[in-house]
Amino acid sequence: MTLTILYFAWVRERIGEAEETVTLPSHVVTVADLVAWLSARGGGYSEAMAAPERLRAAIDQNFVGLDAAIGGAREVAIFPPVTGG
Amino acid sequence: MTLTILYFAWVRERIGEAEETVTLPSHVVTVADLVAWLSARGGGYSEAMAAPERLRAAIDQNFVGLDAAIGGAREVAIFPPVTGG
Amino acid sequence: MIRILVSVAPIDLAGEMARVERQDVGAVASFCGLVRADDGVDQLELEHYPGATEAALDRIAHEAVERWSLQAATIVHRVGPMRPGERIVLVAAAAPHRRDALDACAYLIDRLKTDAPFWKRETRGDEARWVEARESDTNAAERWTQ
Amino acid sequence: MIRILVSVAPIDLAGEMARVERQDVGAVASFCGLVRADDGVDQLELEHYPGATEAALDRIAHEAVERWSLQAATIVHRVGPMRPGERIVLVAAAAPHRRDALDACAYLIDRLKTDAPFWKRETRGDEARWVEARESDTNAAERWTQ
Repeated sequence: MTLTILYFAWVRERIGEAEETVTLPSHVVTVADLVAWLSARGGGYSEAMAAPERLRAAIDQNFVGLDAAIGGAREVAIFPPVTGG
Repeated sequence: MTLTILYFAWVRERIGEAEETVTLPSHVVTVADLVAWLSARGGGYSEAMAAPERLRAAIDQNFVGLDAAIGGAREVAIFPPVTGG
Repeated sequence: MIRILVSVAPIDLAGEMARVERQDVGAVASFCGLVRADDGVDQLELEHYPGATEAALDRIAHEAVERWSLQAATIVHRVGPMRPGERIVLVAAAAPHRRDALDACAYLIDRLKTDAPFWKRETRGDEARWVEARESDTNAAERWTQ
Repeated sequence: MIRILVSVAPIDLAGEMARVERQDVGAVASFCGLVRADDGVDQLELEHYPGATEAALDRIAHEAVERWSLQAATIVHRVGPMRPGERIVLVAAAAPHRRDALDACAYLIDRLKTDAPFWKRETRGDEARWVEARESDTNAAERWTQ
Protein backbone atom coordinates (compact mmCIF):
# COMPACT_ATOMS: atom_id res chain seq x y z
CA MET A 1 0.00 0.00 0.00
CA THR A 2 1.37 3.42 -1.00
CA LEU A 3 0.91 6.38 1.34
CA THR A 4 1.90 10.03 1.19
CA ILE A 5 3.18 11.36 4.52
CA LEU A 6 3.29 15.11 5.21
CA TYR A 7 5.32 16.74 7.98
CA PHE A 8 4.80 20.23 9.38
CA ALA A 9 6.59 22.70 11.66
CA TRP A 10 9.34 21.20 13.85
CA VAL A 11 8.45 17.67 12.74
CA ARG A 12 9.27 18.75 9.19
CA GLU A 13 12.42 20.56 10.27
CA ARG A 14 13.80 17.61 12.25
CA ILE A 15 13.08 15.11 9.49
CA GLY A 16 14.43 17.49 6.87
CA GLU A 17 11.64 17.08 4.36
CA ALA A 18 8.01 18.11 4.00
CA GLU A 19 6.63 15.10 2.18
CA GLU A 20 7.44 11.57 1.18
CA THR A 21 5.72 8.56 -0.31
CA VAL A 22 6.14 5.21 1.40
CA THR A 23 4.94 1.64 1.03
CA LEU A 24 3.63 0.55 4.41
CA PRO A 25 4.53 -2.84 5.85
CA SER A 26 1.48 -4.83 6.90
CA HIS A 27 2.16 -4.46 10.65
CA VAL A 28 1.67 -0.67 10.42
CA VAL A 29 -2.08 -0.37 11.13
CA THR A 30 -2.54 2.85 13.16
CA VAL A 31 -0.92 6.27 13.08
CA ALA A 32 0.93 5.29 16.27
CA ASP A 33 2.35 2.25 14.43
CA LEU A 34 3.45 4.59 11.63
CA VAL A 35 5.15 6.92 14.13
CA ALA A 36 7.01 3.97 15.69
CA TRP A 37 8.01 2.64 12.27
CA LEU A 38 9.32 6.06 11.15
CA SER A 39 11.11 6.60 14.46
CA ALA A 40 13.00 3.31 13.95
CA ARG A 41 14.73 4.89 10.94
CA GLY A 42 16.83 6.84 13.45
CA GLY A 43 18.43 10.25 12.91
CA GLY A 44 16.02 13.13 12.35
CA TYR A 45 13.12 10.68 12.33
CA SER A 46 13.71 9.40 15.83
CA GLU A 47 14.35 12.95 16.95
CA ALA A 48 11.04 14.16 15.45
CA MET A 49 9.10 11.19 16.84
CA ALA A 50 10.80 11.04 20.26
CA ALA A 51 7.72 12.17 22.17
CA PRO A 52 4.60 10.79 20.47
CA GLU A 53 2.39 12.54 23.06
CA ARG A 54 3.53 15.85 21.52
CA LEU A 55 2.44 14.75 18.04
CA ARG A 56 -0.89 15.27 16.31
CA ALA A 57 -2.07 13.73 13.06
CA ALA A 58 -4.56 13.95 10.23
CA ILE A 59 -5.73 11.18 7.92
CA ASP A 60 -6.81 12.46 4.50
CA GLN A 61 -6.92 15.97 5.99
CA ASN A 62 -9.13 15.08 8.98
CA PHE A 63 -7.70 15.40 12.49
CA VAL A 64 -7.45 12.02 14.23
CA GLY A 65 -6.00 10.54 17.41
CA LEU A 66 -2.76 8.56 17.07
CA ASP A 67 -4.72 5.36 17.68
CA ALA A 68 -6.70 5.86 14.46
CA ALA A 69 -6.40 3.16 11.79
CA ILE A 70 -4.80 4.31 8.56
CA GLY A 71 -6.99 1.95 6.51
CA GLY A 72 -7.00 2.81 2.82
CA ALA A 73 -5.96 6.46 3.37
CA ARG A 74 -3.95 8.27 0.71
CA GLU A 75 -2.41 10.90 2.96
CA VAL A 76 -1.31 11.05 6.58
CA ALA A 77 0.06 14.26 8.13
CA ILE A 78 2.13 14.35 11.32
CA PHE A 79 2.67 17.65 13.14
CA PRO A 80 2.89 19.40 16.52
CA PRO A 81 -0.16 20.85 18.29
CA VAL A 82 -1.46 23.76 16.22
CA THR A 83 -0.70 27.40 17.14
CA GLY A 84 -2.60 29.58 14.68
CA GLY A 85 -4.67 32.67 15.20
CA MET B 1 -34.01 78.55 43.55
CA THR B 2 -33.37 78.65 39.79
CA LEU B 3 -33.07 75.38 37.88
CA THR B 4 -32.47 74.52 34.23
CA ILE B 5 -34.62 71.63 33.03
CA LEU B 6 -33.69 69.70 29.86
CA TYR B 7 -36.07 67.44 27.94
CA PHE B 8 -35.08 64.76 25.44
CA ALA B 9 -36.73 62.53 22.82
CA TRP B 10 -40.54 62.21 23.13
CA VAL B 11 -40.54 64.15 26.40
CA ARG B 12 -39.06 67.08 24.49
CA GLU B 13 -41.47 66.60 21.57
CA ARG B 14 -44.59 66.50 23.75
CA ILE B 15 -43.55 69.53 25.80
CA GLY B 16 -42.51 71.37 22.67
CA GLU B 17 -39.22 72.69 23.96
CA ALA B 18 -35.80 71.32 24.80
CA GLU B 19 -34.87 73.49 27.74
CA GLU B 20 -36.31 75.95 30.22
CA THR B 21 -35.30 77.71 33.39
CA VAL B 22 -37.66 77.64 36.35
CA THR B 23 -37.82 78.85 39.93
CA LEU B 24 -38.82 75.90 42.08
CA PRO B 25 -41.45 76.24 44.78
CA SER B 26 -40.25 74.97 48.14
CA HIS B 27 -42.48 71.87 48.11
CA VAL B 28 -40.63 70.47 45.06
CA VAL B 29 -37.91 68.40 46.74
CA THR B 30 -37.37 65.32 44.56
CA VAL B 31 -37.39 64.68 40.81
CA ALA B 32 -40.76 62.98 41.27
CA ASP B 33 -42.07 66.20 42.87
CA LEU B 34 -40.74 68.13 39.87
CA VAL B 35 -42.49 65.75 37.46
CA ALA B 36 -45.79 66.16 39.33
CA TRP B 37 -45.39 69.94 39.43
CA LEU B 38 -44.66 70.11 35.67
CA SER B 39 -47.51 67.71 34.88
CA ALA B 40 -49.93 70.03 36.68
CA ARG B 41 -49.27 72.63 34.00
CA GLY B 42 -51.45 70.52 31.71
CA GLY B 43 -51.26 70.32 27.89
CA GLY B 44 -48.01 68.87 26.52
CA TYR B 45 -46.57 68.74 30.03
CA SER B 46 -49.20 66.44 31.41
CA GLU B 47 -48.97 64.37 28.23
CA ALA B 48 -45.19 64.04 28.59
CA MET B 49 -45.38 63.25 32.31
CA ALA B 50 -48.47 60.99 32.17
CA ALA B 51 -46.54 57.81 33.02
CA PRO B 52 -43.74 58.67 35.47
CA GLU B 53 -42.59 55.01 35.47
CA ARG B 54 -41.57 55.52 31.82
CA LEU B 55 -39.40 58.52 32.70
CA ARG B 56 -35.72 58.63 33.59
CA ALA B 57 -33.75 61.55 34.97
CA ALA B 58 -30.31 62.99 35.52
CA ILE B 59 -29.26 65.58 38.09
CA ASP B 60 -26.27 67.66 36.97
CA GLN B 61 -25.65 65.03 34.26
CA ASN B 62 -25.67 62.01 36.60
CA PHE B 63 -28.40 59.39 36.22
CA VAL B 64 -30.66 59.22 39.26
CA GLY B 65 -33.91 57.57 40.35
CA LEU B 66 -37.03 59.74 40.41
CA ASP B 67 -36.91 59.70 44.22
CA ALA B 68 -33.59 61.58 44.20
CA ALA B 69 -33.52 64.97 45.93
CA ILE B 70 -32.78 67.90 43.63
CA GLY B 71 -30.92 69.77 46.39
CA GLY B 72 -28.82 72.60 45.04
CA ALA B 73 -28.59 71.17 41.51
CA ARG B 74 -28.19 73.48 38.54
CA GLU B 75 -29.57 71.13 35.89
CA VAL B 76 -32.17 68.36 35.83
CA ALA B 77 -32.84 66.33 32.66
CA ILE B 78 -36.02 64.32 32.09
CA PHE B 79 -36.15 61.74 29.30
CA PRO B 80 -37.34 58.27 28.26
CA PRO B 81 -35.25 55.11 28.81
CA VAL B 82 -32.15 55.33 26.60
CA THR B 83 -31.90 53.49 23.27
CA GLY B 84 -28.40 54.09 21.91
CA GLY B 85 -25.93 51.72 20.36
CA MET C 1 -5.55 55.02 25.23
CA ILE C 2 -9.20 55.86 25.82
CA ARG C 3 -10.93 57.50 22.89
CA ILE C 4 -14.48 58.83 23.04
CA LEU C 5 -16.12 60.52 20.07
CA VAL C 6 -19.73 61.62 19.57
CA SER C 7 -20.19 63.17 16.17
CA VAL C 8 -22.60 63.72 13.29
CA ALA C 9 -19.89 62.57 10.86
CA PRO C 10 -19.94 59.04 9.43
CA ILE C 11 -17.81 56.63 11.48
CA ASP C 12 -14.37 56.06 9.96
CA LEU C 13 -13.93 52.37 10.79
CA ALA C 14 -10.52 51.95 9.14
CA GLY C 15 -9.16 55.11 10.75
CA GLU C 16 -10.42 54.15 14.20
CA MET C 17 -9.02 50.62 13.93
CA ALA C 18 -5.66 51.99 12.78
CA ARG C 19 -5.53 54.19 15.91
CA VAL C 20 -6.19 51.19 18.12
CA GLU C 21 -3.67 48.98 16.33
CA ARG C 22 -0.97 51.63 16.52
CA GLN C 23 0.05 50.39 19.94
CA ASP C 24 1.87 47.18 20.90
CA VAL C 25 -1.32 45.16 20.85
CA GLY C 26 -1.83 41.47 20.23
CA ALA C 27 -5.61 41.40 20.02
CA VAL C 28 -8.29 43.84 18.92
CA ALA C 29 -11.99 43.06 19.33
CA SER C 30 -14.52 45.43 17.87
CA PHE C 31 -18.24 45.78 17.46
CA CYS C 32 -20.18 47.88 14.99
CA GLY C 33 -23.91 48.59 15.15
CA LEU C 34 -25.54 49.54 11.86
CA VAL C 35 -28.89 50.89 10.74
CA ARG C 36 -30.67 47.76 9.55
CA ALA C 37 -31.94 48.01 6.03
CA ASP C 38 -34.32 45.09 6.29
CA ASP C 39 -37.16 46.42 8.41
CA GLY C 40 -38.50 49.27 6.30
CA VAL C 41 -36.67 52.09 8.05
CA ASP C 42 -35.86 55.00 5.73
CA GLN C 43 -34.03 57.09 8.27
CA LEU C 44 -32.76 56.73 11.81
CA GLU C 45 -32.12 59.79 13.90
CA LEU C 46 -30.02 59.74 17.06
CA GLU C 47 -30.54 62.35 19.75
CA HIS C 48 -28.15 62.70 22.67
CA TYR C 49 -27.50 64.73 25.82
CA PRO C 50 -24.41 66.79 24.99
CA GLY C 51 -21.81 66.64 27.73
CA ALA C 52 -23.57 63.96 29.73
CA THR C 53 -23.23 61.50 26.84
CA GLU C 54 -19.49 61.96 26.50
CA ALA C 55 -19.10 61.69 30.29
CA ALA C 56 -21.11 58.45 30.36
CA LEU C 57 -19.05 56.92 27.53
CA ASP C 58 -15.84 57.96 29.23
CA ARG C 59 -17.01 56.33 32.45
CA ILE C 60 -17.88 53.09 30.63
CA ALA C 61 -14.47 53.01 28.92
CA HIS C 62 -12.67 53.63 32.21
CA GLU C 63 -14.63 50.82 33.86
CA ALA C 64 -13.50 48.48 31.08
CA VAL C 65 -9.87 49.55 31.49
CA GLU C 66 -10.07 48.91 35.24
CA ARG C 67 -11.67 45.51 34.78
CA TRP C 68 -9.52 44.07 31.99
CA SER C 69 -5.91 44.38 30.96
CA LEU C 70 -6.37 46.73 28.00
CA GLN C 71 -4.10 48.86 25.88
CA ALA C 72 -6.91 50.82 24.24
CA ALA C 73 -10.66 51.32 24.51
CA THR C 74 -12.54 53.26 21.85
CA ILE C 75 -16.19 54.31 21.73
CA VAL C 76 -17.38 56.26 18.70
CA HIS C 77 -21.10 57.03 18.42
CA ARG C 78 -22.78 58.87 15.62
CA VAL C 79 -25.66 61.29 16.25
CA GLY C 80 -28.12 63.04 13.94
CA PRO C 81 -29.84 61.52 10.93
CA MET C 82 -28.49 58.42 9.23
CA ARG C 83 -29.49 55.99 6.48
CA PRO C 84 -29.89 52.19 6.39
CA GLY C 85 -26.50 50.49 6.17
CA GLU C 86 -24.68 53.32 7.94
CA ARG C 87 -22.75 52.76 11.16
CA ILE C 88 -24.37 53.99 14.39
CA VAL C 89 -21.68 52.94 16.83
CA LEU C 90 -18.20 51.42 16.95
CA VAL C 91 -16.58 50.08 20.09
CA ALA C 92 -13.14 48.50 20.15
CA ALA C 93 -10.85 47.05 22.80
CA ALA C 94 -7.18 46.25 22.36
CA ALA C 95 -5.20 44.00 24.68
CA PRO C 96 -2.16 41.75 24.79
CA HIS C 97 -4.48 38.71 24.94
CA ARG C 98 -7.71 37.93 23.16
CA ARG C 99 -9.99 37.06 26.08
CA ASP C 100 -9.52 40.53 27.58
CA ALA C 101 -10.20 42.19 24.23
CA LEU C 102 -13.30 40.08 23.50
CA ASP C 103 -14.85 40.46 26.95
CA ALA C 104 -14.12 44.18 27.16
CA CYS C 105 -15.63 44.75 23.71
CA ALA C 106 -18.87 43.01 24.75
CA TYR C 107 -18.88 45.02 27.98
CA LEU C 108 -18.48 48.34 26.18
CA ILE C 109 -21.46 47.78 23.90
CA ASP C 110 -23.67 46.16 26.56
CA ARG C 111 -23.07 49.07 28.97
CA LEU C 112 -23.48 51.70 26.28
CA LYS C 113 -26.94 50.35 25.47
CA THR C 114 -28.26 51.07 28.97
CA ASP C 115 -25.96 53.70 30.49
CA ALA C 116 -25.44 56.36 27.82
CA PRO C 117 -28.08 59.01 27.02
CA PHE C 118 -28.95 58.40 23.37
CA TRP C 119 -32.41 58.10 21.87
CA LYS C 120 -33.31 56.61 18.49
CA ARG C 121 -36.13 57.79 16.28
CA GLU C 122 -37.03 55.72 13.23
CA THR C 123 -38.79 57.06 10.16
CA ARG C 124 -40.75 54.73 7.87
CA GLY C 125 -42.37 56.65 5.05
CA ASP C 126 -44.40 59.45 6.70
CA GLU C 127 -44.37 57.88 10.11
CA ALA C 128 -41.76 58.55 12.79
CA ARG C 129 -41.55 56.74 16.10
CA TRP C 130 -39.21 56.70 19.08
CA VAL C 131 -37.60 53.30 19.57
CA GLU C 132 -38.62 51.60 22.82
CA ALA C 133 -35.96 50.46 25.27
CA ARG C 134 -35.63 46.68 25.39
CA GLU C 135 -35.55 44.57 28.53
CA SER C 136 -32.97 42.31 26.89
CA ASP C 137 -30.54 45.24 26.88
CA THR C 138 -30.98 45.73 30.61
CA ASN C 139 -30.39 42.02 31.16
CA ALA C 140 -27.27 42.08 28.98
CA ALA C 141 -25.84 45.00 30.95
CA GLU C 142 -26.70 43.42 34.29
CA ARG C 143 -24.83 40.19 33.59
CA TRP C 144 -21.60 42.19 34.04
CA THR C 145 -22.51 43.11 37.61
CA GLN C 146 -23.08 39.55 38.81
CA MET D 1 -22.09 34.63 3.33
CA ILE D 2 -19.17 32.47 4.45
CA ARG D 3 -15.79 33.75 3.40
CA ILE D 4 -12.55 31.85 4.01
CA LEU D 5 -9.20 33.18 2.87
CA VAL D 6 -5.69 31.92 3.61
CA SER D 7 -3.10 34.10 1.94
CA VAL D 8 0.43 35.49 2.17
CA ALA D 9 -0.97 38.96 1.44
CA PRO D 10 -1.50 41.49 4.25
CA ILE D 11 -5.05 41.40 5.61
CA ASP D 12 -7.27 44.13 4.17
CA LEU D 13 -9.32 44.94 7.26
CA ALA D 14 -11.38 47.74 5.68
CA GLY D 15 -12.14 45.66 2.59
CA GLU D 16 -13.16 42.62 4.61
CA MET D 17 -15.40 44.66 6.90
CA ALA D 18 -17.03 46.34 3.89
CA ARG D 19 -17.86 42.88 2.47
CA VAL D 20 -19.50 41.87 5.74
CA GLU D 21 -21.41 45.13 6.09
CA ARG D 22 -22.71 44.98 2.54
CA GLN D 23 -25.64 42.87 3.67
CA ASP D 24 -28.69 43.88 5.70
CA VAL D 25 -26.86 43.51 8.97
CA GLY D 26 -27.46 45.25 12.27
CA ALA D 27 -24.38 44.08 14.14
CA VAL D 28 -20.83 43.16 13.18
CA ALA D 29 -18.37 41.77 15.71
CA SER D 30 -14.79 41.24 14.68
CA PHE D 31 -11.50 40.13 16.11
CA CYS D 32 -8.01 40.78 14.85
CA GLY D 33 -4.86 39.04 16.08
CA LEU D 34 -1.62 40.92 15.52
CA VAL D 35 2.08 40.18 15.82
CA ARG D 36 2.95 41.75 19.16
CA ALA D 37 5.78 44.22 18.96
CA ASP D 38 6.51 44.23 22.68
CA ASP D 39 8.19 40.90 23.27
CA GLY D 40 11.30 41.18 21.14
CA VAL D 41 10.01 39.26 18.12
CA ASP D 42 11.55 40.46 14.84
CA GLN D 43 9.58 38.16 12.58
CA LEU D 44 6.71 35.71 12.88
CA GLU D 45 6.28 33.00 10.29
CA LEU D 46 3.05 31.09 9.83
CA GLU D 47 3.09 27.62 8.30
CA HIS D 48 -0.12 25.86 7.31
CA TYR D 49 -1.42 22.63 5.80
CA PRO D 50 -2.76 23.68 2.39
CA GLY D 51 -6.21 22.32 1.69
CA ALA D 52 -6.74 20.97 5.18
CA THR D 53 -6.48 24.47 6.65
CA GLU D 54 -9.14 25.95 4.37
CA ALA D 55 -11.39 22.93 5.04
CA ALA D 56 -10.98 23.35 8.80
CA LEU D 57 -11.79 27.08 8.65
CA ASP D 58 -14.81 26.40 6.47
CA ARG D 59 -16.03 23.81 8.98
CA ILE D 60 -15.61 26.27 11.88
CA ALA D 61 -17.51 28.99 9.99
CA HIS D 62 -20.32 26.57 9.13
CA GLU D 63 -20.58 25.49 12.77
CA ALA D 64 -20.98 29.15 13.76
CA VAL D 65 -23.67 29.69 11.15
CA GLU D 66 -25.57 26.64 12.42
CA ARG D 67 -25.28 27.72 16.03
CA TRP D 68 -26.16 31.42 15.76
CA SER D 69 -28.42 33.48 13.56
CA LEU D 70 -25.77 34.99 11.27
CA GLN D 71 -25.77 36.85 7.99
CA ALA D 72 -22.03 36.51 7.41
CA ALA D 73 -19.00 34.74 8.84
CA THR D 74 -15.51 35.63 7.66
CA ILE D 75 -12.17 34.05 8.52
CA VAL D 76 -9.04 35.49 6.91
CA HIS D 77 -5.68 34.13 8.02
CA ARG D 78 -2.31 35.23 6.81
CA VAL D 79 0.54 32.76 6.25
CA GLY D 80 4.25 33.20 5.56
CA PRO D 81 6.54 35.75 7.19
CA MET D 82 5.18 38.84 8.93
CA ARG D 83 6.46 41.72 11.03
CA PRO D 84 5.47 43.10 14.46
CA GLY D 85 2.27 45.12 14.22
CA GLU D 86 0.96 43.19 11.20
CA ARG D 87 -2.34 41.34 11.29
CA ILE D 88 -2.20 37.54 11.56
CA VAL D 89 -5.90 36.79 11.54
CA LEU D 90 -9.26 38.49 11.17
CA VAL D 91 -12.58 36.88 12.05
CA ALA D 92 -15.92 38.64 11.74
CA ALA D 93 -19.54 37.71 12.32
CA ALA D 94 -22.55 39.71 11.14
CA ALA D 95 -26.06 39.26 12.50
CA PRO D 96 -29.33 41.09 12.96
CA HIS D 97 -28.63 41.27 16.73
CA ARG D 98 -25.47 41.93 18.67
CA ARG D 99 -25.41 38.94 21.01
CA ASP D 100 -25.27 36.52 18.06
CA ALA D 101 -22.50 38.53 16.40
CA LEU D 102 -20.43 38.83 19.60
CA ASP D 103 -20.74 35.18 20.60
CA ALA D 104 -20.09 33.87 17.08
CA CYS D 105 -17.00 36.08 16.76
CA ALA D 106 -15.55 34.68 20.00
CA TYR D 107 -16.41 31.16 18.83
CA LEU D 108 -14.65 31.63 15.48
CA ILE D 109 -11.36 32.72 17.04
CA ASP D 110 -11.47 30.24 19.95
CA ARG D 111 -12.09 27.33 17.58
CA LEU D 112 -9.53 28.50 15.07
CA LYS D 113 -6.85 28.44 17.77
CA THR D 114 -7.24 24.72 18.38
CA ASP D 115 -8.88 23.27 15.25
CA ALA D 116 -7.04 24.75 12.27
CA PRO D 117 -3.60 23.51 11.16
CA PHE D 118 -1.35 26.56 11.49
CA TRP D 119 2.03 26.71 13.20
CA LYS D 120 3.86 29.84 14.35
CA ARG D 121 7.61 30.29 14.36
CA GLU D 122 9.08 33.35 16.06
CA THR D 123 12.46 34.83 15.25
CA ARG D 124 14.29 36.96 17.82
CA GLY D 125 17.64 38.09 16.50
CA ASP D 126 19.44 34.91 15.36
CA GLU D 127 17.19 32.58 17.26
CA ALA D 128 14.05 30.96 15.84
CA ARG D 129 11.63 28.87 17.87
CA TRP D 130 8.29 27.18 17.26
CA VAL D 131 5.56 28.59 19.46
CA GLU D 132 4.18 26.06 21.95
CA ALA D 133 0.45 25.34 22.04
CA ARG D 134 -1.22 26.76 25.14
CA GLU D 135 -3.55 24.88 27.44
CA SER D 136 -5.62 28.07 27.84
CA ASP D 137 -6.49 27.84 24.14
CA THR D 138 -7.78 24.30 24.56
CA ASN D 139 -9.86 25.42 27.55
CA ALA D 140 -11.25 28.39 25.60
CA ALA D 141 -12.31 26.13 22.73
CA GLU D 142 -13.82 23.55 25.06
CA ARG D 143 -16.11 26.00 26.81
CA TRP D 144 -18.18 26.03 23.60
CA THR D 145 -18.90 22.31 23.86
CA GLN D 146 -20.28 22.43 27.41
